[in-house]
Amino acid sequence: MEIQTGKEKNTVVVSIKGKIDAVTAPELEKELSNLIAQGENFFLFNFSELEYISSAGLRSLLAAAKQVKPKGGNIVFSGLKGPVGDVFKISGFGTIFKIFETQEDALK
Amino acid sequence: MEIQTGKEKNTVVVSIKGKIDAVTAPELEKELSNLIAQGENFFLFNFSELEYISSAGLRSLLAAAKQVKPKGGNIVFSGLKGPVGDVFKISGFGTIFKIFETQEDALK
Amino acid sequence: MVIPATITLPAKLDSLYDFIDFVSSCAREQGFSNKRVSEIELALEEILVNIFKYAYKDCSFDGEIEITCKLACANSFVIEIVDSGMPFDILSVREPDITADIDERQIGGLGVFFVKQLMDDVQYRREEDRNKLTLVIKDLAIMPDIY
Amino acid sequence: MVIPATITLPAKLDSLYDFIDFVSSCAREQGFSNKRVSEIELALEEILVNIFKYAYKDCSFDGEIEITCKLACANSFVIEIVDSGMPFDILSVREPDITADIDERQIGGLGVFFVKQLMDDVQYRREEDRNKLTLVIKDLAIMPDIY
Ligand SMILES: Nc1ncnc2c1ncn2[C@@H]1O[C@H](COP(=O)(O)OP(=O)(O)O)[C@@H](O)[C@H]1O
Ligand SMILES: Nc1ncnc2c1ncn2[C@@H]1O[C@H](COP(=O)(O)OP(=O)(O)O)[C@@H](O)[C@H]1O
Repeated sequence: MEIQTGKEKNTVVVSIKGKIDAVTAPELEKELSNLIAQGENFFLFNFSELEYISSAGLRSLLAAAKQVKPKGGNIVFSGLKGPVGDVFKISGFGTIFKIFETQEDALK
Repeated sequence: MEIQTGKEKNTVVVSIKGKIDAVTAPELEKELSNLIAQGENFFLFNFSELEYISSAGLRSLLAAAKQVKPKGGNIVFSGLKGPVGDVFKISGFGTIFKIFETQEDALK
Repeated sequence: MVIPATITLPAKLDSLYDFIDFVSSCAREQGFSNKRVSEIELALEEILVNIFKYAYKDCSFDGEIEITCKLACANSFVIEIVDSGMPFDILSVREPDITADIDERQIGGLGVFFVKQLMDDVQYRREEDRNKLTLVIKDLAIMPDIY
Repeated sequence: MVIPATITLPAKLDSLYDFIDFVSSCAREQGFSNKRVSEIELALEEILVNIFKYAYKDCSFDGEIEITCKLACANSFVIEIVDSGMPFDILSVREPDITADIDERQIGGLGVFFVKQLMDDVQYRREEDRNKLTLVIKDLAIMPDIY
Protein backbone atom coordinates (compact mmCIF):
# COMPACT_ATOMS: atom_id res chain seq x y z
CA MET A 1 0.00 0.00 0.00
CA GLU A 2 1.16 3.50 -0.89
CA ILE A 3 -0.64 6.54 0.53
CA GLN A 4 -0.39 10.00 -1.05
CA THR A 5 -2.15 12.98 0.44
CA GLY A 6 -2.74 16.45 -0.98
CA LYS A 7 -5.11 19.30 -0.24
CA GLU A 8 -7.77 20.81 -2.54
CA LYS A 9 -9.53 23.73 -0.82
CA ASN A 10 -10.78 22.28 2.50
CA THR A 11 -10.59 18.65 1.33
CA VAL A 12 -7.74 16.23 1.93
CA VAL A 13 -7.34 14.04 -1.14
CA VAL A 14 -6.01 10.63 -0.11
CA SER A 15 -4.83 8.51 -3.05
CA ILE A 16 -4.08 4.90 -2.20
CA LYS A 17 -2.28 2.41 -4.41
CA GLY A 18 -2.08 -1.36 -3.94
CA LYS A 19 -3.86 -3.22 -1.19
CA ILE A 20 -5.62 -2.24 2.01
CA ASP A 21 -5.67 -5.46 3.98
CA ALA A 22 -5.16 -6.64 7.55
CA VAL A 23 -1.43 -6.02 7.22
CA THR A 24 -1.60 -2.50 5.79
CA ALA A 25 -4.84 -1.13 7.33
CA PRO A 26 -3.21 -0.14 10.66
CA GLU A 27 -0.89 2.20 8.76
CA LEU A 28 -3.85 3.84 7.00
CA GLU A 29 -5.71 4.15 10.29
CA LYS A 30 -2.74 5.91 11.88
CA GLU A 31 -2.38 8.30 8.95
CA LEU A 32 -6.08 9.21 9.11
CA SER A 33 -6.06 9.66 12.90
CA ASN A 34 -3.13 12.06 12.54
CA LEU A 35 -4.92 14.11 9.89
CA ILE A 36 -8.12 14.23 11.93
CA ALA A 37 -6.14 15.22 15.03
CA GLN A 38 -4.71 18.08 12.97
CA GLY A 39 -8.26 19.31 12.37
CA GLU A 40 -9.00 17.86 8.94
CA ASN A 41 -12.68 16.96 8.50
CA PHE A 42 -13.22 16.53 4.75
CA PHE A 43 -11.65 13.62 2.91
CA LEU A 44 -11.78 12.39 -0.65
CA PHE A 45 -10.35 8.93 -1.16
CA ASN A 46 -9.12 8.43 -4.72
CA PHE A 47 -9.12 4.67 -5.19
CA SER A 48 -8.37 4.57 -8.92
CA GLU A 49 -5.13 2.69 -8.22
CA LEU A 50 -6.45 0.58 -5.36
CA GLU A 51 -6.55 -3.10 -6.28
CA TYR A 52 -7.92 -4.73 -3.18
CA ILE A 53 -9.65 -3.87 0.05
CA SER A 54 -10.76 -6.24 2.80
CA SER A 55 -12.99 -5.68 5.83
CA ALA A 56 -9.93 -4.50 7.76
CA GLY A 57 -9.73 -1.58 5.32
CA LEU A 58 -13.44 -0.79 5.52
CA ARG A 59 -13.13 -0.80 9.30
CA SER A 60 -10.48 1.97 9.14
CA LEU A 61 -12.59 4.03 6.75
CA LEU A 62 -15.77 3.74 8.82
CA ALA A 63 -13.86 4.60 11.99
CA ALA A 64 -12.59 7.79 10.30
CA ALA A 65 -16.09 8.67 9.06
CA LYS A 66 -17.49 8.25 12.56
CA GLN A 67 -14.87 10.68 13.87
CA VAL A 68 -15.44 13.48 11.33
CA LYS A 69 -19.24 13.25 11.11
CA PRO A 70 -20.03 14.86 14.52
CA LYS A 71 -17.70 17.73 13.60
CA GLY A 72 -19.65 18.40 10.42
CA GLY A 73 -17.08 16.63 8.26
CA ASN A 74 -17.55 14.20 5.43
CA ILE A 75 -15.80 11.37 3.60
CA VAL A 76 -16.36 10.60 -0.09
CA PHE A 77 -14.77 8.27 -2.61
CA SER A 78 -13.82 8.23 -6.28
CA GLY A 79 -12.43 5.80 -8.84
CA LEU A 80 -13.51 2.49 -7.30
CA LYS A 81 -12.65 -0.31 -9.67
CA GLY A 82 -13.13 -4.07 -10.00
CA PRO A 83 -12.79 -5.90 -6.68
CA VAL A 84 -12.88 -2.65 -4.67
CA GLY A 85 -16.17 -1.63 -6.29
CA ASP A 86 -17.57 -5.09 -5.55
CA VAL A 87 -16.59 -4.88 -1.88
CA PHE A 88 -18.27 -1.46 -1.59
CA LYS A 89 -21.40 -2.91 -3.17
CA ILE A 90 -21.62 -6.04 -1.01
CA SER A 91 -20.86 -4.17 2.21
CA GLY A 92 -23.37 -1.38 1.65
CA PHE A 93 -20.52 1.18 1.80
CA GLY A 94 -21.52 2.11 -1.76
CA THR A 95 -24.85 3.46 -0.45
CA ILE A 96 -23.89 4.92 2.91
CA PHE A 97 -21.02 6.89 1.35
CA LYS A 98 -21.08 9.18 -1.65
CA ILE A 99 -19.15 7.68 -4.55
CA PHE A 100 -17.95 9.65 -7.61
CA GLU A 101 -16.67 8.37 -10.93
CA THR A 102 -13.54 10.50 -10.88
CA GLN A 103 -11.61 12.76 -8.53
CA GLU A 104 -12.61 15.76 -10.70
CA ASP A 105 -16.32 14.95 -10.33
CA ALA A 106 -15.89 14.67 -6.58
CA LEU A 107 -14.14 18.03 -6.21
CA LYS A 108 -16.68 19.90 -8.33
CA MET B 1 16.86 -25.36 -19.79
CA GLU B 2 17.84 -24.06 -23.21
CA ILE B 3 20.06 -26.15 -25.48
CA GLN B 4 22.02 -24.65 -28.37
CA THR B 5 24.16 -26.78 -30.62
CA GLY B 6 26.74 -25.80 -33.23
CA LYS B 7 29.62 -27.54 -34.97
CA GLU B 8 33.34 -26.66 -34.84
CA LYS B 9 35.35 -29.00 -37.11
CA ASN B 10 34.37 -32.52 -35.92
CA THR B 11 33.09 -31.37 -32.51
CA VAL B 12 29.49 -30.62 -31.60
CA VAL B 13 29.43 -27.68 -29.21
CA VAL B 14 26.43 -27.99 -26.88
CA SER B 15 25.73 -24.81 -24.88
CA ILE B 16 23.19 -25.24 -22.12
CA LYS B 17 21.52 -22.43 -20.19
CA GLY B 18 19.50 -22.74 -16.97
CA LYS B 19 19.02 -25.99 -15.12
CA ILE B 20 19.57 -29.64 -15.91
CA ASP B 21 17.39 -31.40 -13.38
CA ALA B 22 15.04 -34.37 -13.22
CA VAL B 23 12.45 -32.41 -15.20
CA THR B 24 14.72 -31.24 -18.02
CA ALA B 25 17.31 -34.06 -18.24
CA PRO B 26 15.11 -36.32 -20.40
CA GLU B 27 15.06 -33.61 -23.09
CA LEU B 28 18.86 -33.36 -23.04
CA GLU B 29 19.16 -37.13 -23.19
CA LYS B 30 16.93 -37.25 -26.28
CA GLU B 31 18.86 -34.48 -28.00
CA LEU B 32 22.17 -36.28 -27.36
CA SER B 33 20.84 -39.65 -28.50
CA ASN B 34 19.70 -38.05 -31.77
CA LEU B 35 23.10 -36.48 -32.37
CA ILE B 36 24.90 -39.73 -31.59
CA ALA B 37 22.52 -41.64 -33.88
CA GLN B 38 23.47 -39.16 -36.62
CA GLY B 39 27.08 -40.24 -36.18
CA GLU B 40 28.42 -37.47 -33.93
CA ASN B 41 31.15 -38.70 -31.55
CA PHE B 42 32.88 -35.59 -30.23
CA PHE B 43 31.06 -33.22 -27.88
CA LEU B 44 32.05 -30.09 -26.05
CA PHE B 45 29.56 -28.96 -23.42
CA ASN B 46 29.80 -25.25 -22.79
CA PHE B 47 28.33 -24.80 -19.31
CA SER B 48 29.18 -21.12 -18.82
CA GLU B 49 25.47 -20.30 -18.55
CA LEU B 50 24.44 -23.43 -16.68
CA GLU B 51 23.26 -22.62 -13.17
CA TYR B 52 22.40 -25.99 -11.77
CA ILE B 53 22.87 -29.68 -12.46
CA SER B 54 21.61 -32.62 -10.43
CA SER B 55 22.42 -36.32 -10.62
CA ALA B 56 19.71 -36.69 -13.28
CA GLY B 57 21.83 -34.44 -15.51
CA LEU B 58 25.07 -36.29 -14.76
CA ARG B 59 23.30 -39.52 -15.61
CA SER B 60 22.46 -38.22 -19.12
CA LEU B 61 26.03 -37.03 -19.67
CA LEU B 62 27.61 -40.28 -18.53
CA ALA B 63 25.20 -42.30 -20.68
CA ALA B 64 26.27 -40.24 -23.72
CA ALA B 65 29.96 -40.69 -22.86
CA LYS B 66 29.51 -44.44 -22.60
CA GLN B 67 27.96 -44.46 -26.07
CA VAL B 68 30.66 -42.47 -27.88
CA LYS B 69 33.70 -43.95 -26.11
CA PRO B 70 33.69 -47.36 -27.89
CA LYS B 71 33.45 -45.52 -31.22
CA GLY B 72 36.61 -43.55 -30.43
CA GLY B 73 34.62 -40.45 -29.47
CA ASN B 74 35.03 -38.13 -26.53
CA ILE B 75 33.12 -35.67 -24.35
CA VAL B 76 34.71 -32.63 -22.74
CA PHE B 77 33.41 -29.64 -20.79
CA SER B 78 34.10 -25.93 -20.43
CA GLY B 79 32.94 -23.02 -18.31
CA LEU B 80 31.72 -24.85 -15.20
CA LYS B 81 30.76 -22.31 -12.60
CA GLY B 82 29.60 -22.21 -8.95
CA PRO B 83 27.18 -25.02 -8.10
CA VAL B 84 27.89 -26.89 -11.36
CA GLY B 85 31.62 -26.91 -10.64
CA ASP B 86 30.91 -28.18 -7.13
CA VAL B 87 28.75 -31.03 -8.41
CA PHE B 88 31.50 -32.06 -10.87
CA LYS B 89 33.99 -32.03 -8.01
CA ILE B 90 31.92 -34.05 -5.53
CA SER B 91 30.84 -36.61 -8.14
CA GLY B 92 34.31 -37.24 -9.53
CA PHE B 93 33.11 -36.12 -12.99
CA GLY B 94 35.74 -33.39 -12.74
CA THR B 95 38.48 -36.03 -12.86
CA ILE B 96 37.01 -38.63 -15.20
CA PHE B 97 36.21 -35.97 -17.81
CA LYS B 98 38.47 -33.32 -19.27
CA ILE B 99 37.42 -29.84 -18.14
CA PHE B 100 38.57 -26.59 -19.79
CA GLU B 101 38.33 -23.04 -18.52
CA THR B 102 36.71 -21.70 -21.68
CA GLN B 103 35.24 -22.96 -24.94
CA GLU B 104 38.24 -21.47 -26.81
CA ASP B 105 40.71 -23.46 -24.67
CA ALA B 106 38.74 -26.63 -25.32
CA LEU B 107 38.69 -26.19 -29.10
CA LYS B 108 42.41 -25.44 -29.36
CA MET C 1 0.64 -25.35 -7.41
CA VAL C 2 -0.37 -28.92 -8.16
CA ILE C 3 -3.31 -30.09 -6.11
CA PRO C 4 -4.23 -31.74 -3.76
CA ALA C 5 -1.85 -29.56 -1.77
CA THR C 6 -1.65 -28.75 1.93
CA ILE C 7 0.26 -26.06 3.79
CA THR C 8 0.61 -25.53 7.53
CA LEU C 9 1.91 -22.30 9.02
CA PRO C 10 1.78 -20.49 12.37
CA ALA C 11 -1.53 -18.73 13.09
CA LYS C 12 -0.20 -15.19 12.97
CA LEU C 13 -0.38 -12.19 10.69
CA ASP C 14 3.16 -12.85 9.38
CA SER C 15 1.80 -15.94 7.63
CA LEU C 16 -1.05 -14.15 5.83
CA TYR C 17 0.67 -13.54 2.50
CA ASP C 18 2.22 -17.02 2.39
CA PHE C 19 -1.20 -18.59 2.90
CA ILE C 20 -2.78 -16.32 0.28
CA ASP C 21 -0.01 -16.97 -2.26
CA PHE C 22 -0.40 -20.71 -1.73
CA VAL C 23 -4.16 -20.74 -2.28
CA SER C 24 -4.03 -18.27 -5.21
CA SER C 25 -1.43 -20.38 -6.91
CA CYS C 26 -3.63 -23.47 -6.53
CA ALA C 27 -6.69 -21.58 -7.77
CA ARG C 28 -4.89 -20.07 -10.78
CA GLU C 29 -3.67 -23.54 -11.76
CA GLN C 30 -7.34 -24.51 -12.02
CA GLY C 31 -7.92 -21.70 -14.50
CA PHE C 32 -10.03 -19.36 -12.38
CA SER C 33 -10.28 -15.78 -13.61
CA ASN C 34 -8.42 -12.96 -11.90
CA LYS C 35 -11.74 -11.72 -10.53
CA ARG C 36 -12.61 -15.08 -8.96
CA VAL C 37 -9.08 -15.47 -7.56
CA SER C 38 -9.38 -12.02 -5.99
CA GLU C 39 -12.67 -13.04 -4.36
CA ILE C 40 -11.08 -16.21 -3.06
CA GLU C 41 -8.21 -14.14 -1.61
CA LEU C 42 -10.68 -11.84 0.12
CA ALA C 43 -12.70 -14.68 1.68
CA LEU C 44 -9.47 -16.33 2.78
CA GLU C 45 -8.05 -13.17 4.34
CA GLU C 46 -11.24 -12.67 6.34
CA ILE C 47 -11.21 -16.21 7.71
CA LEU C 48 -7.49 -16.26 8.49
CA VAL C 49 -7.44 -12.86 10.19
CA ASN C 50 -10.32 -14.01 12.40
CA ILE C 51 -8.41 -17.15 13.37
CA PHE C 52 -5.31 -15.04 14.12
CA LYS C 53 -7.42 -12.66 16.26
CA TYR C 54 -9.88 -14.92 18.00
CA ALA C 55 -9.23 -18.66 17.74
CA TYR C 56 -6.14 -18.94 19.91
CA LYS C 57 -6.71 -15.97 22.17
CA ASP C 58 -6.94 -18.13 25.32
CA CYS C 59 -3.75 -20.02 24.43
CA SER C 60 -0.26 -19.15 25.52
CA PHE C 61 1.35 -20.72 22.44
CA ASP C 62 1.32 -19.88 18.73
CA GLY C 63 -1.39 -21.99 17.14
CA GLU C 64 -1.26 -23.35 13.62
CA ILE C 65 -3.51 -23.30 10.59
CA GLU C 66 -3.60 -26.01 7.96
CA ILE C 67 -5.01 -25.26 4.52
CA THR C 68 -5.72 -27.86 1.86
CA CYS C 69 -6.72 -27.13 -1.74
CA LYS C 70 -8.29 -29.93 -3.70
CA LEU C 71 -10.92 -30.84 -6.23
CA ALA C 72 -14.30 -32.30 -5.42
CA CYS C 73 -17.06 -33.80 -7.48
CA ALA C 74 -19.18 -31.63 -9.72
CA ASN C 75 -16.30 -29.46 -10.90
CA SER C 76 -15.68 -27.88 -7.54
CA PHE C 77 -12.51 -26.41 -6.12
CA VAL C 78 -12.40 -26.90 -2.36
CA ILE C 79 -10.39 -25.05 0.28
CA GLU C 80 -10.27 -26.64 3.74
CA ILE C 81 -9.09 -24.51 6.63
CA VAL C 82 -8.32 -26.32 9.86
CA ASP C 83 -7.34 -24.84 13.21
CA SER C 84 -7.17 -26.16 16.79
CA GLY C 85 -8.53 -23.02 18.38
CA MET C 86 -11.76 -22.55 20.31
CA PRO C 87 -14.85 -24.09 18.70
CA PHE C 88 -16.35 -21.55 16.31
CA ASP C 89 -19.05 -22.14 13.73
CA ILE C 90 -18.91 -19.40 11.12
CA LEU C 91 -22.43 -20.29 10.03
CA SER C 92 -23.79 -19.20 13.42
CA VAL C 93 -22.81 -15.56 12.97
CA ARG C 94 -25.67 -13.08 12.47
CA GLU C 95 -25.61 -10.97 9.32
CA PRO C 96 -24.66 -7.32 9.80
CA ASP C 97 -27.16 -4.56 8.93
CA ILE C 98 -25.56 -3.19 5.79
CA THR C 99 -28.14 -0.44 5.32
CA ALA C 100 -27.54 1.42 8.63
CA ASP C 101 -26.02 4.84 7.99
CA ILE C 102 -22.67 6.03 9.25
CA ASP C 103 -23.75 6.94 12.80
CA GLU C 104 -25.64 3.73 13.51
CA ARG C 105 -23.47 1.42 11.46
CA GLN C 106 -21.53 -1.01 13.65
CA ILE C 107 -17.80 -1.15 13.07
CA GLY C 108 -16.78 -4.69 12.04
CA GLY C 109 -18.87 -7.76 11.43
CA LEU C 110 -18.24 -7.77 7.68
CA GLY C 111 -15.60 -10.51 7.44
CA VAL C 112 -17.85 -13.52 7.92
CA PHE C 113 -20.50 -11.86 5.75
CA PHE C 114 -18.06 -11.48 2.85
CA VAL C 115 -17.08 -15.13 3.10
CA LYS C 116 -20.71 -16.24 2.85
CA GLN C 117 -21.43 -13.83 0.00
CA LEU C 118 -18.41 -14.74 -2.11
CA MET C 119 -18.12 -18.50 -1.72
CA ASP C 120 -20.55 -20.86 -3.45
CA ASP C 121 -20.80 -23.00 -0.35
CA VAL C 122 -19.43 -22.85 3.20
CA GLN C 123 -19.45 -25.84 5.54
CA TYR C 124 -18.32 -26.17 9.14
CA ARG C 125 -17.48 -29.20 11.24
CA ARG C 126 -15.84 -29.59 14.63
CA GLU C 127 -13.71 -32.70 14.33
CA GLU C 128 -11.17 -34.12 16.77
CA ASP C 129 -10.91 -30.86 18.65
CA ARG C 130 -10.31 -28.92 15.48
CA ASN C 131 -12.41 -26.46 13.48
CA LYS C 132 -12.71 -27.55 9.89
CA LEU C 133 -14.08 -24.92 7.56
CA THR C 134 -14.73 -25.93 3.96
CA LEU C 135 -15.10 -23.37 1.18
CA VAL C 136 -16.50 -24.56 -2.11
CA ILE C 137 -16.00 -22.71 -5.39
CA LYS C 138 -18.01 -24.10 -8.26
CA ASP C 139 -17.97 -24.04 -12.01
CA LEU C 140 -14.38 -24.98 -12.55
CA ALA C 141 -15.27 -26.07 -16.06
CA ILE C 142 -16.77 -22.75 -17.10
CA MET C 143 -14.43 -20.62 -19.15
CA PRO C 144 -12.74 -17.96 -17.07
CA ASP C 145 -14.00 -14.47 -17.93
CA ILE C 146 -10.71 -12.62 -18.09
CA TYR C 147 -7.96 -14.67 -19.68
CA MET D 1 8.07 -18.27 4.09
CA VAL D 2 7.60 -18.03 7.85
CA ILE D 3 8.62 -21.19 9.67
CA PRO D 4 7.69 -23.68 11.08
CA ALA D 5 5.94 -24.42 7.79
CA THR D 6 4.65 -27.66 6.27
CA ILE D 7 3.56 -28.48 2.75
CA THR D 8 2.04 -31.68 1.40
CA LEU D 9 1.83 -32.47 -2.31
CA PRO D 10 1.40 -35.52 -4.54
CA ALA D 11 4.54 -37.65 -4.91
CA LYS D 12 5.10 -36.96 -8.59
CA LEU D 13 7.48 -35.02 -10.77
CA ASP D 14 4.88 -32.26 -11.34
CA SER D 15 5.30 -31.29 -7.68
CA LEU D 16 9.10 -30.97 -7.79
CA TYR D 17 9.33 -27.22 -8.39
CA ASP D 18 6.59 -26.41 -5.88
CA PHE D 19 8.42 -28.38 -3.19
CA ILE D 20 11.74 -26.75 -4.09
CA ASP D 21 10.25 -23.24 -4.13
CA PHE D 22 8.71 -23.86 -0.73
CA VAL D 23 11.92 -25.04 0.91
CA SER D 24 14.08 -22.38 -0.79
CA SER D 25 11.74 -19.68 0.37
CA CYS D 26 11.98 -20.97 3.96
CA ALA D 27 15.78 -21.25 3.71
CA ARG D 28 16.22 -17.76 2.24
CA GLU D 29 14.10 -16.31 5.04
CA GLN D 30 16.71 -17.71 7.43
CA GLY D 31 19.42 -15.78 5.62
CA PHE D 32 21.29 -18.63 3.97
CA SER D 33 23.58 -17.66 1.09
CA ASN D 34 22.66 -18.39 -2.53
CA LYS D 35 25.32 -21.11 -2.55
CA ARG D 36 23.87 -22.86 0.49
CA VAL D 37 20.32 -22.54 -0.84
CA SER D 38 21.45 -24.11 -4.10
CA GLU D 39 22.99 -27.02 -2.19
CA ILE D 40 19.77 -27.46 -0.23
CA GLU D 41 17.82 -27.48 -3.52
CA LEU D 42 20.12 -30.16 -4.92
CA ALA D 43 19.85 -32.44 -1.87
CA LEU D 44 16.09 -31.96 -1.89
CA GLU D 45 15.73 -32.76 -5.60
CA GLU D 46 17.71 -35.97 -5.16
CA ILE D 47 15.56 -37.15 -2.26
CA LEU D 48 12.26 -36.20 -3.86
CA VAL D 49 13.03 -37.72 -7.23
CA ASN D 50 13.94 -40.97 -5.48
CA ILE D 51 10.64 -40.97 -3.63
CA PHE D 52 8.80 -40.27 -6.91
CA LYS D 53 10.67 -43.15 -8.60
CA TYR D 54 10.95 -45.79 -5.93
CA ALA D 55 8.87 -45.25 -2.79
CA TYR D 56 5.40 -45.83 -4.20
CA LYS D 57 6.26 -48.12 -7.08
CA ASP D 58 4.24 -51.01 -5.65
CA CYS D 59 1.20 -48.79 -5.06
CA SER D 60 -1.64 -48.22 -7.44
CA PHE D 61 -2.38 -44.73 -6.09
CA ASP D 62 -0.51 -41.43 -6.11
CA GLY D 63 1.38 -41.20 -2.83
CA GLU D 64 2.06 -37.98 -0.98
CA ILE D 65 5.10 -36.27 0.46
CA GLU D 66 5.02 -33.93 3.43
CA ILE D 67 7.86 -31.48 3.99
CA THR D 68 8.35 -29.40 7.12
CA CYS D 69 10.91 -26.64 7.55
CA LYS D 70 11.72 -25.55 11.06
CA LEU D 71 14.43 -24.44 13.42
CA ALA D 72 16.18 -26.68 15.91
CA CYS D 73 18.56 -26.05 18.76
CA ALA D 74 22.13 -25.00 18.11
CA ASN D 75 21.25 -22.69 15.23
CA SER D 76 20.10 -25.42 12.92
CA PHE D 77 17.63 -25.30 10.05
CA VAL D 78 15.82 -28.60 9.73
CA ILE D 79 13.96 -30.08 6.76
CA GLU D 80 11.78 -33.11 7.46
CA ILE D 81 10.62 -35.19 4.53
CA VAL D 82 7.91 -37.73 5.23
CA ASP D 83 6.43 -40.32 2.87
CA SER D 84 4.29 -43.43 3.29
CA GLY D 85 6.13 -45.49 0.72
CA MET D 86 8.15 -48.66 1.21
CA PRO D 87 10.60 -48.57 4.13
CA PHE D 88 13.88 -47.13 2.92
CA ASP D 89 16.83 -46.01 5.01
CA ILE D 90 18.95 -43.63 3.02
CA LEU D 91 21.84 -44.21 5.43
CA SER D 92 22.04 -47.86 4.34
CA VAL D 93 23.03 -47.03 0.76
CA ARG D 94 26.63 -47.88 -0.21
CA GLU D 95 28.78 -45.04 -1.54
CA PRO D 96 29.44 -45.06 -5.27
CA ASP D 97 33.00 -45.43 -6.57
CA ILE D 98 33.60 -41.91 -7.82
CA THR D 99 37.08 -42.68 -9.18
CA ALA D 100 36.09 -45.36 -11.71
CA ASP D 101 36.65 -44.14 -15.26
CA ILE D 102 33.97 -43.78 -17.91
CA ASP D 103 33.81 -47.43 -18.97
CA GLU D 104 33.62 -48.91 -15.49
CA ARG D 105 31.69 -46.10 -13.88
CA GLN D 106 28.16 -47.18 -12.91
CA ILE D 107 25.36 -44.98 -14.16
CA GLY D 108 23.40 -43.59 -11.20
CA GLY D 109 23.96 -43.95 -7.49
CA LEU D 110 24.94 -40.31 -7.02
CA GLY D 111 21.72 -38.90 -5.57
CA VAL D 112 21.99 -40.30 -2.06
CA PHE D 113 25.73 -39.57 -2.07
CA PHE D 114 25.10 -35.87 -2.82
CA VAL D 115 22.61 -35.65 0.02
CA LYS D 116 25.11 -37.02 2.51
CA GLN D 117 27.91 -34.81 1.18
CA LEU D 118 25.93 -31.57 1.19
CA MET D 119 23.88 -31.77 4.37
CA ASP D 120 25.46 -31.29 7.79
CA ASP D 121 23.47 -34.16 9.21
CA VAL D 122 21.01 -36.72 7.84
CA GLN D 123 18.77 -38.82 10.08
CA TYR D 124 16.27 -41.54 9.22
CA ARG D 125 13.42 -43.03 11.20
CA ARG D 126 10.59 -45.35 10.23
CA GLU D 127 7.62 -44.11 12.25
CA GLU D 128 3.97 -45.16 12.03
CA ASP D 129 4.46 -46.74 8.62
CA ARG D 130 6.11 -43.65 7.27
CA ASN D 131 9.68 -42.81 6.29
CA LYS D 132 10.87 -39.71 8.08
CA LEU D 133 14.07 -38.25 6.73
CA THR D 134 15.59 -35.31 8.57
CA LEU D 135 18.13 -33.00 6.96
CA VAL D 136 20.04 -30.67 9.23
CA ILE D 137 21.77 -27.52 7.98
CA LYS D 138 23.92 -25.84 10.60
CA ASP D 139 25.45 -22.46 11.22
CA LEU D 140 22.37 -20.37 10.75
CA ALA D 141 24.01 -17.61 12.73
CA ILE D 142 27.09 -17.36 10.55
CA MET D 143 26.96 -14.51 8.10
CA PRO D 144 25.98 -15.61 4.63
CA ASP D 145 28.88 -15.43 2.18
CA ILE D 146 27.15 -13.84 -0.78
CA TYR D 147 24.67 -11.16 0.26
N1 LIG E 1 -12.11 -18.14 14.32
C1 LIG E 1 -12.93 -17.54 15.20
N2 LIG E 1 -12.94 -17.95 16.49
C2 LIG E 1 -13.76 -17.37 17.39
N3 LIG E 1 -14.61 -16.35 17.09
C3 LIG E 1 -14.63 -15.89 15.83
C4 LIG E 1 -13.80 -16.45 14.83
N4 LIG E 1 -14.05 -15.81 13.66
C5 LIG E 1 -15.00 -14.90 13.92
N5 LIG E 1 -15.37 -14.93 15.23
C6 LIG E 1 -16.41 -14.11 15.87
O1 LIG E 1 -17.32 -13.71 14.86
C7 LIG E 1 -17.45 -12.29 14.86
C8 LIG E 1 -17.69 -11.76 13.44
O2 LIG E 1 -16.51 -11.84 12.67
P1 LIG E 1 -16.31 -10.87 11.44
O3 LIG E 1 -17.53 -10.93 10.60
O4 LIG E 1 -15.04 -11.20 10.77
O5 LIG E 1 -16.24 -9.42 12.06
P2 LIG E 1 -15.20 -8.74 13.05
O6 LIG E 1 -13.99 -9.60 13.18
O7 LIG E 1 -14.95 -7.44 12.39
O8 LIG E 1 -15.95 -8.61 14.33
C9 LIG E 1 -16.17 -11.77 15.49
O9 LIG E 1 -16.38 -10.51 16.10
C10 LIG E 1 -15.85 -12.85 16.51
O10 LIG E 1 -16.54 -12.65 17.69
N1 LIG F 1 12.79 -43.48 -1.45
C1 LIG F 1 13.36 -44.63 -1.82
N2 LIG F 1 12.68 -45.79 -1.70
C2 LIG F 1 13.24 -46.95 -2.08
N3 LIG F 1 14.47 -47.07 -2.59
C3 LIG F 1 15.20 -45.95 -2.74
C4 LIG F 1 14.68 -44.68 -2.39
N4 LIG F 1 15.64 -43.75 -2.64
C5 LIG F 1 16.71 -44.41 -3.12
N5 LIG F 1 16.45 -45.73 -3.20
C6 LIG F 1 17.40 -46.78 -3.65
O1 LIG F 1 18.69 -46.28 -3.45
C7 LIG F 1 19.44 -46.34 -4.67
C8 LIG F 1 20.42 -45.18 -4.75
O2 LIG F 1 19.76 -43.98 -5.01
P1 LIG F 1 20.51 -42.78 -5.72
O3 LIG F 1 21.80 -42.58 -5.01
O4 LIG F 1 19.62 -41.62 -5.81
O5 LIG F 1 20.85 -43.32 -7.18
P2 LIG F 1 19.92 -43.75 -8.38
O6 LIG F 1 18.52 -43.32 -8.13
O7 LIG F 1 20.55 -43.05 -9.51
O8 LIG F 1 20.07 -45.24 -8.45
C9 LIG F 1 18.39 -46.36 -5.77
O9 LIG F 1 18.85 -46.99 -6.92
C10 LIG F 1 17.25 -47.11 -5.12
O10 LIG F 1 17.43 -48.50 -5.27
